[in-house]
Amino acid sequence: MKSLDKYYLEATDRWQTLQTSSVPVLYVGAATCGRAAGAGDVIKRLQAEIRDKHVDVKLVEVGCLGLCCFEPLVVVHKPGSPQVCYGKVDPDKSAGILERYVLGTDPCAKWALGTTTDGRLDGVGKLSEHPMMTGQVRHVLRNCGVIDPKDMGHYMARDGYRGFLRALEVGPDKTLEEVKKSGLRGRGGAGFPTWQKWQFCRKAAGEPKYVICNADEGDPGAFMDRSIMEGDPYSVLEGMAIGAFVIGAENGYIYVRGEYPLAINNLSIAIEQTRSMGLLGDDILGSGFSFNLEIVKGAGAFVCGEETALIASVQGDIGSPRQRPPYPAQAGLWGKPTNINNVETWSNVPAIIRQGGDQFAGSGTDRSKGTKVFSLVGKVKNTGLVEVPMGTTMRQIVFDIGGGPQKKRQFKAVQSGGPSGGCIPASLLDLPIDFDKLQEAGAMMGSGGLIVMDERTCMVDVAKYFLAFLVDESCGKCTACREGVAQMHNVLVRICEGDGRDGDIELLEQLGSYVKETSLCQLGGTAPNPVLSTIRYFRDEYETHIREKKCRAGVCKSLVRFVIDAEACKGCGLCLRDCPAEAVSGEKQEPHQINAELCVQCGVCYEDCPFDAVTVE
Amino acid sequence: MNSAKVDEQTLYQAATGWLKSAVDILLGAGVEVIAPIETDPGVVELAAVNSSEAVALDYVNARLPLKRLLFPVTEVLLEYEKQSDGDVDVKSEPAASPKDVVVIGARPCDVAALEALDKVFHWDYDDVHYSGRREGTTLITFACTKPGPQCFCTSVGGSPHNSAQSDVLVFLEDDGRALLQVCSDKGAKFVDQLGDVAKPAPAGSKLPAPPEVKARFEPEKVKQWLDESFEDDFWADVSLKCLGCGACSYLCPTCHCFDIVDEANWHSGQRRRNWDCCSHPMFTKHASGHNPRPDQASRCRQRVMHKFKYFPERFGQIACVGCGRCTRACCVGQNLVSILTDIETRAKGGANCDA
Amino acid sequence: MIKLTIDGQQVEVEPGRTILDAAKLAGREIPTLCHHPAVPPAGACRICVVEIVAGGRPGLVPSCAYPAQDGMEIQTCSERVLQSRRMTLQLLLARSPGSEVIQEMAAEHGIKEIPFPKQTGESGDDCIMCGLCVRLCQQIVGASAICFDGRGPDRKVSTPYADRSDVCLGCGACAFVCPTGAIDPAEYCPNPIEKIPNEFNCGLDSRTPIHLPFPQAVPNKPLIDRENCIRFKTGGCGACADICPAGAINYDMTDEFVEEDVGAIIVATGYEIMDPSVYEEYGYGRYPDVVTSLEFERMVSASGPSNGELTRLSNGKPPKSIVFLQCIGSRREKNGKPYCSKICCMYTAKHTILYKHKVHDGQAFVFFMDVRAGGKNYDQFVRRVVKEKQATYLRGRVSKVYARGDKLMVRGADTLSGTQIEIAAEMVVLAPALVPSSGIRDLSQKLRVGYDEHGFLLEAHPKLRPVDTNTAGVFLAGACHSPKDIPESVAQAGAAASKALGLICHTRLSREPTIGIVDESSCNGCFECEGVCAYGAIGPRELTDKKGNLLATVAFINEGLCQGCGACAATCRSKSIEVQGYRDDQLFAAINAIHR
Amino acid sequence: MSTNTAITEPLQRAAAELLSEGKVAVVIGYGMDGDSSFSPPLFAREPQEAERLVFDDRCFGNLSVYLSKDHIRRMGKIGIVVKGCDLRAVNVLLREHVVKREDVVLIGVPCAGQGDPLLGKCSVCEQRNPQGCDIVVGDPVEQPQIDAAQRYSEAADIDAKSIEERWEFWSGQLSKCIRCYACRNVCPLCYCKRCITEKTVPQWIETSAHLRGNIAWNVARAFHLTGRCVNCGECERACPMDIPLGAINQKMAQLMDERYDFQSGLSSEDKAPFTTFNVDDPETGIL
Amino acid sequence: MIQQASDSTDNSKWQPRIVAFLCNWCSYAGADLAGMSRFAYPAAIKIVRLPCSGRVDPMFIIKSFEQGADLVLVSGCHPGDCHYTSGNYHARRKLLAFRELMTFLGIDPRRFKISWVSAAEGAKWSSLVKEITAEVIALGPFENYSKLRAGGIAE
Repeated sequence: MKSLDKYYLEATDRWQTLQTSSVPVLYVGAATCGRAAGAGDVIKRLQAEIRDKHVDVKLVEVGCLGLCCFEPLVVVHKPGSPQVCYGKVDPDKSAGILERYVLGTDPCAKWALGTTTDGRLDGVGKLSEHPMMTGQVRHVLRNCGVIDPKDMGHYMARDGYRGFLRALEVGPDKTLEEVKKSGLRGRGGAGFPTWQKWQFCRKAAGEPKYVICNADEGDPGAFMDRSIMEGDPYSVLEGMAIGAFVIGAENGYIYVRGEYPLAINNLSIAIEQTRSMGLLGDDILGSGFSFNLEIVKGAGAFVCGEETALIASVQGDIGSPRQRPPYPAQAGLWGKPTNINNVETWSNVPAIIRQGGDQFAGSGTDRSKGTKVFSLVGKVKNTGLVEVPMGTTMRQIVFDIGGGPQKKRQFKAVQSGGPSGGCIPASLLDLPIDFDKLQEAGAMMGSGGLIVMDERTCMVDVAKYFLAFLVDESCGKCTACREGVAQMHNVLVRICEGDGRDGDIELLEQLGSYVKETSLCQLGGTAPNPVLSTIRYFRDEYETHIREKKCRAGVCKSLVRFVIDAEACKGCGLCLRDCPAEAVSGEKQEPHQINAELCVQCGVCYEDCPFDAVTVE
Repeated sequence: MNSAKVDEQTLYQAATGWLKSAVDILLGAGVEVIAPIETDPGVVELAAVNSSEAVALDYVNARLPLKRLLFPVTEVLLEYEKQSDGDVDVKSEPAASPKDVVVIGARPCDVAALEALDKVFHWDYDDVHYSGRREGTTLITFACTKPGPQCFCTSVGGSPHNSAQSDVLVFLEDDGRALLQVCSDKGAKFVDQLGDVAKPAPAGSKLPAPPEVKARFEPEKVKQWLDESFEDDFWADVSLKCLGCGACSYLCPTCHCFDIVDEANWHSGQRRRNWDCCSHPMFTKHASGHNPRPDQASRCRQRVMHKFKYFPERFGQIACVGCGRCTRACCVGQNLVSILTDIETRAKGGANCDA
Repeated sequence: MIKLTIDGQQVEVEPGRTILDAAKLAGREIPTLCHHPAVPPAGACRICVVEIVAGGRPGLVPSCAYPAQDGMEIQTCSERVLQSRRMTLQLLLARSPGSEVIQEMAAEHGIKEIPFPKQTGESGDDCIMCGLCVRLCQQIVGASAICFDGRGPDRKVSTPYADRSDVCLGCGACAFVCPTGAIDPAEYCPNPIEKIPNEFNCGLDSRTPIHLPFPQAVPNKPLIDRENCIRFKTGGCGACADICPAGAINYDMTDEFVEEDVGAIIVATGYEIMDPSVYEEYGYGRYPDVVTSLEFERMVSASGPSNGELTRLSNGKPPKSIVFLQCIGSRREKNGKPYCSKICCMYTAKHTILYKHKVHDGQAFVFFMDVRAGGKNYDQFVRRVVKEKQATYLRGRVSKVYARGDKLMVRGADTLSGTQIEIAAEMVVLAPALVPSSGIRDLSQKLRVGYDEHGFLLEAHPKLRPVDTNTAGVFLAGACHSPKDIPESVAQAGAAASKALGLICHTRLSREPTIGIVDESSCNGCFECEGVCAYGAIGPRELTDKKGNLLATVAFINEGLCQGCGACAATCRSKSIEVQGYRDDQLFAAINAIHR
Repeated sequence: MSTNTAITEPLQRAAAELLSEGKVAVVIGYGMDGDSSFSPPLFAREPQEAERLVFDDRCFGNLSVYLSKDHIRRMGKIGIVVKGCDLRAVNVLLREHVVKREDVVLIGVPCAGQGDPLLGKCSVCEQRNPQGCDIVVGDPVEQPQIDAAQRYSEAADIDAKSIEERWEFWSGQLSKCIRCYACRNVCPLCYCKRCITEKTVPQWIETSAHLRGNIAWNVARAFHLTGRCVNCGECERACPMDIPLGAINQKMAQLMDERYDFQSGLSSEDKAPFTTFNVDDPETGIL
Repeated sequence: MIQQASDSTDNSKWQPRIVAFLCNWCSYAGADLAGMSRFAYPAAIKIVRLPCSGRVDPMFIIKSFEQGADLVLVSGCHPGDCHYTSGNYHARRKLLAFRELMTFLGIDPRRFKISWVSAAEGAKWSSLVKEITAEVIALGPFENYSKLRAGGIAE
């Protein structure tokens, strides 16, 4: 314990030193999203510059701040000045920032997103006042993009593992009580009260018990878990340690998709460091409590996000779900009581224990407490990770934080909860985000994926897209899911190809409710949601597809005829240049025409036209 | 019997070739001549000879002792035959009156052993079969020149030059001549028969010194211990390896136990006397099944006791002449001298040493 | 116990039982496909869904995999259930339109048309992906020779790496459990599937490892054939024990040696038939339609492999002409048995009648040497057969049977008319010679009973003691002694039984006094005598002193078994055995007597 | 004479251990005796007595003869030093229930042959390394390959004789017999409580040492050993009259080997030729 | 006895003596059948009836020679026919080995015959006895053995 205290002191000291460093520090967002946007090149360039210029500048790789649409991000600490966050930094820009701001005086305000610390800087506002940041409450993401995820000291300096230590101090009962008080519900989608889940497992007969972190983030467009694991892996470990302590488990597994190598890497380092500090392993700090963690790499099957399939996969079996009951809390891994929570749930736990459940319960709605991280993607201006208190409306997220649809196009719907979720139409935009409210609206919170759709999104096509994904990802074990989802997909294909018939909507509804209630697991149980919710809110689009054989969004190629509005066309020639079928003709500055016989309905012109002169007939 | 003693032993000098002459003369006189002959390589046996050529001179002792000539291994005591009228005709006389026999070349120990046999067969009953043959036998003994390693005659009152029971004791000389010491009338008669071949030895002729046979124990001491050691554990120890094979007794010149059996069929039969041996379990086994000497220990004890205690007590002499045949014949290495020296040590109160 | 209501009916089940089990108790039938009582449930096909109305999370659950819970209220055929079930069937029908099982089930549920295109080709085969075979092979058989390949609608049941794998035992259990009969093990089993021939039916059909030895077996109970049972082959399975409601299956039972002290033994080991394939001219083993009389007997039996339907093994059609050949191996000095097998004439006459019963317009021929019908009413029976033209009797032997087209040409001589005959037959039935059971020589040595050159056991005297053997207490019944028909066997068995009873009903045994006696005082206990005793009459006897200390173990002759041959006495080196009446001194006296 | 220290020392150790641990009551082995031309039997009953055990090239005796002797058996469990050849006799004793395997501890000694020059039986020995002993002391010795044809050589001279010559020879040899029964008493396999020659009702064998009785005795002896005799040669060694008994035994052993493929004492499990038969046994010479 | 010995060596008066050990069930019955069937055979043969040829201890043969037999015959059932299953098989081994022993010791093996005669072979019995009687007459008295009756080593 003594050495731990000493370490806390050291870590805090180190952190403070870094924060008030006398030499400039450049923090580069180097999570997967940053790297995809070119952070690697930026880092290389900065390293080269620093070396060539023989300047004393520190470079720190951090996680993701969540401002994904602005990646790569660089935060600059310049002694005596507030820290500045720059967005969309390419290597040249980074060299410029180094040259002009770090070494010079020009804050390069046009690249800056805002300052992250107190103090003023000419032409640069506060980052917290950036539209994308206002309204966000960062609890779960508080360390992401701030600390070095490979340095446990950073985490410790920011009260890391205090929650775990407190748990050890107060004992499992009180710890569980705190979780109960917090009202934390599972962030994986179903929103089951976490304390209740823990208690089931805690009370279940059978030894040993296991805790598992479900990090098999499979929804298309969702990346909250990845960011947490990459940017703040310790919080996951601490949450699991607390959970294991409450439940009485001595072993834990983190089931991560193999597609997340950086997350796996950072988690491994974090586990190693935590173990070396004596916070993992046998008889932790002499408490008698032992806890060991192991990472299991998944092979990227969507169905393995389902608890029983996940357990099967950990056991080395085929990742197929099985009939419940028995529930994992009764007979899970190796037939023993097992508690599975998702990454975000686990990483919510340390703060709850550290600060008390009441504080957590202080935000959110009646029955949904705390904050929720969403990955905001689709046809919206600002994409990225967004953490808001429960109860925030969809409108706030899409329009205030997300900045609304691109190109001023008409908002149509938000698909929430990924493939197994549902869509929320404009009419429900003011619905406060809450597990139960979303359920009622026929959507689900899911793990937090939000895909924004605008007028140019065909809802039938969206349903078809998600169904295709689910057909691929169905394990095929039960008839309902395997055959039912496939048949639904067939019907949707038929509709999109103009072969829709009367009764198809009813058939979809019938199949949908059949699949929902007859499927073995929740993959099938939720698979029809995209179809059923789009039918619910956009039935007319289906009817148009079937009866009029038209896709007004211009997506379903067989049902689309593109024409150029001669009045709007300025004759810029963009469409002419890009048309792969050479179906566009016309002179410069003159209105162009589309030869319907040659047109393959690829939609390039439709997308290209800066004047929206290409329209769907 | 050879009880008549000459007053003065007389020495004769026999010339080279005396043996041939003696054999020829005796055979010519119709006498059966028994002499040592080599029957197998290294094996000498006393047997009838037709000439002197076969006679072996260089040997330690005969394989079988002299006793077998007077007390054969098997002999008919009587014969019987059922007659046609149902009566049984019994012939109890010896089959034929024995021929005169001259034994040339037996060893002094074998000859001396006859004293014990004489006593047994002429003790409470005169055994005509034995005594008839004994009367008709003249013993021309060859003094020992090369005693064997197992010989211990000197320990039991004998010597390589012992003349006891001999009619003539012959000292062979290297050049083929011999000194003949006449010990009895029969001996004198024999020398007479030789005629010129044997002339009285010049006065002052000296007998050669006997070869050395080391005395190994004192029989008196042995007896002294035996007198009080019937129940001693010694017997069990000493008999451990004894297999009771009987070779020692059968080869012993003084052992004289016999068994009488009838060999018959439905109409005729013979009663025979056969050698027997106290080492055999059956020797003392009663018809009841009881065996007073039930184990090898009691049988070994009997053999030693008989020779060194009972026989001396009864006949005033030890029933052992120290020929060493028993030790030579034993296939498990039982050594009579070792047993006796061990007993002597015990008699002297010494520790038990290797038996 | 758990109490629940199924379709309004209260049932009680043990904890751990499924809703399906409970429904069965309640007499409610729930259709199943992927369910097999021996295999852990998977709930894959969803055909067995029922509705939890109350007492649990409401909704549809698979009854085969869902544990019954206290207070549950279940509907097995609510509209919701039926809707789901109908949809499931429609979907399955789309996948496997050709499957009769699914078609029937769909029809039962009133499904005529389906709103989905029916699949054809590979993915439209009869496999409904229920995975029962996969689970069975992995969890029960323990071979893991079947697996799923791919997922979703592309899922396929396959073998590992889609290869013929040696891990496949070829047990065929997968095909056995497959609800739609979609599996042909021959397609993936590396070795040909060896069906277990049904011994009782002469191997004309096959049986499972668990089987009744034969109809009306006593006791009439199934047995497990260890050689073929997967439990014993791999340690897997155990399904029968799981499903046997009486818990009567015990794998630990092994063959055991039962030792009984008995006073008499009756040998009734019966006969076997000679393998007629040694006579190549008859084509047995070469032509499927040349069968033995015993095979024919099974083929026409109502409990036989074809349920009494007489068909040719070559093409499944009834034989329109049939030839019975007598004396196959019997009464044959060279390359056969010189004796008459005695029963063939009569059963062949019977067979001709049976044949006519089965094939009314068929023609039967019998080649015979002599008709030996010496028995009560036997001759009349044969005459009736001939008279009623059940069969044409031809006196003579057959020289050759050969195939021409799908007919068997039987060439033989009719010695009565002196002509060569050739008959185009569709089936030929051979009457092979009867031979003793194959283990008879070992048995006879154990029992110390003699046997003749053919292996038939020897009676003590052919006329005066035809039931006894030379070993006291061992009697013969039936064909182990010589070929016999049923009445004769029954008569001999009765005689043997009464002989045995006559022996054991007395408290004392009377016998010849010429037996061996051991002189225990001189017996060494080397037991060489035991080795030469043909009767097992010699055993050890422990001699003890009054305190019970063991003094010696000596030979003891059981005077009830000893026959007085004296081999022991001759073998005994210490001359400790005398045979009463042939004592050594008696024999010596006899030798002595030559002098007279 | 040369003591084989490579065997003697471990032998002494093993014997001392067996005795001190009480595993046996006595160890029967060979001892040294300066007066003797061979190493006679030695009975070690105390651990210190084990020091007197030796193994050399004069260990002629077959100690297994003691296994049937009451006075030895009464001591308790017996440890016995056996050469490979002696073991054959032990096997026969086991087979004939004379001793129980659990009542003896077999201390095997590898033996390259006894006597200088080698005894005849040693030069064709096929059991130099004893098999199936409880303890084997010393290292195995080389086992030369022995041709079946070499196995039986002692009878060859006599086999070469005509019937009449044989009669001449044997009547001479057997006439010597003095019926001391040393041959019987030293034979490990002549363990009868009552020898056939001791049976008097009826009298099987005349006990008188005339040729008739001697033939009967020697025929009986030879025949009773047929299929049992292990050719240890003790009878011949013990015979005070030097009758070549070994030749007779070997002749019969050869017959058993050739006719029934049987060598006595190779195992304690096999059946003696006269206690079993084959239906197809040779029949030549039967009318 | 001495008288007798001289008798038997006097060839003019000599009559062969054959001792035959016959098993009760085959050979004895065969001999019986020969009698009943009036097959004549020489009277030199003296039959000792035994239960089985397996009862024959080879010492019986020695005993017979000691008692003056010129030839000994053991006859049993044919192989496989033994009333006692296997007695003749055991006898076959023992007696053939015994004959080898005799041969080795110089005891003329022609003086010992073994035969299998079944209960049905009266004729065989008759011819067998004729045959062996003729052979023993040709061989003459068994002098090697008859001489022994005068005694052994010391006589």
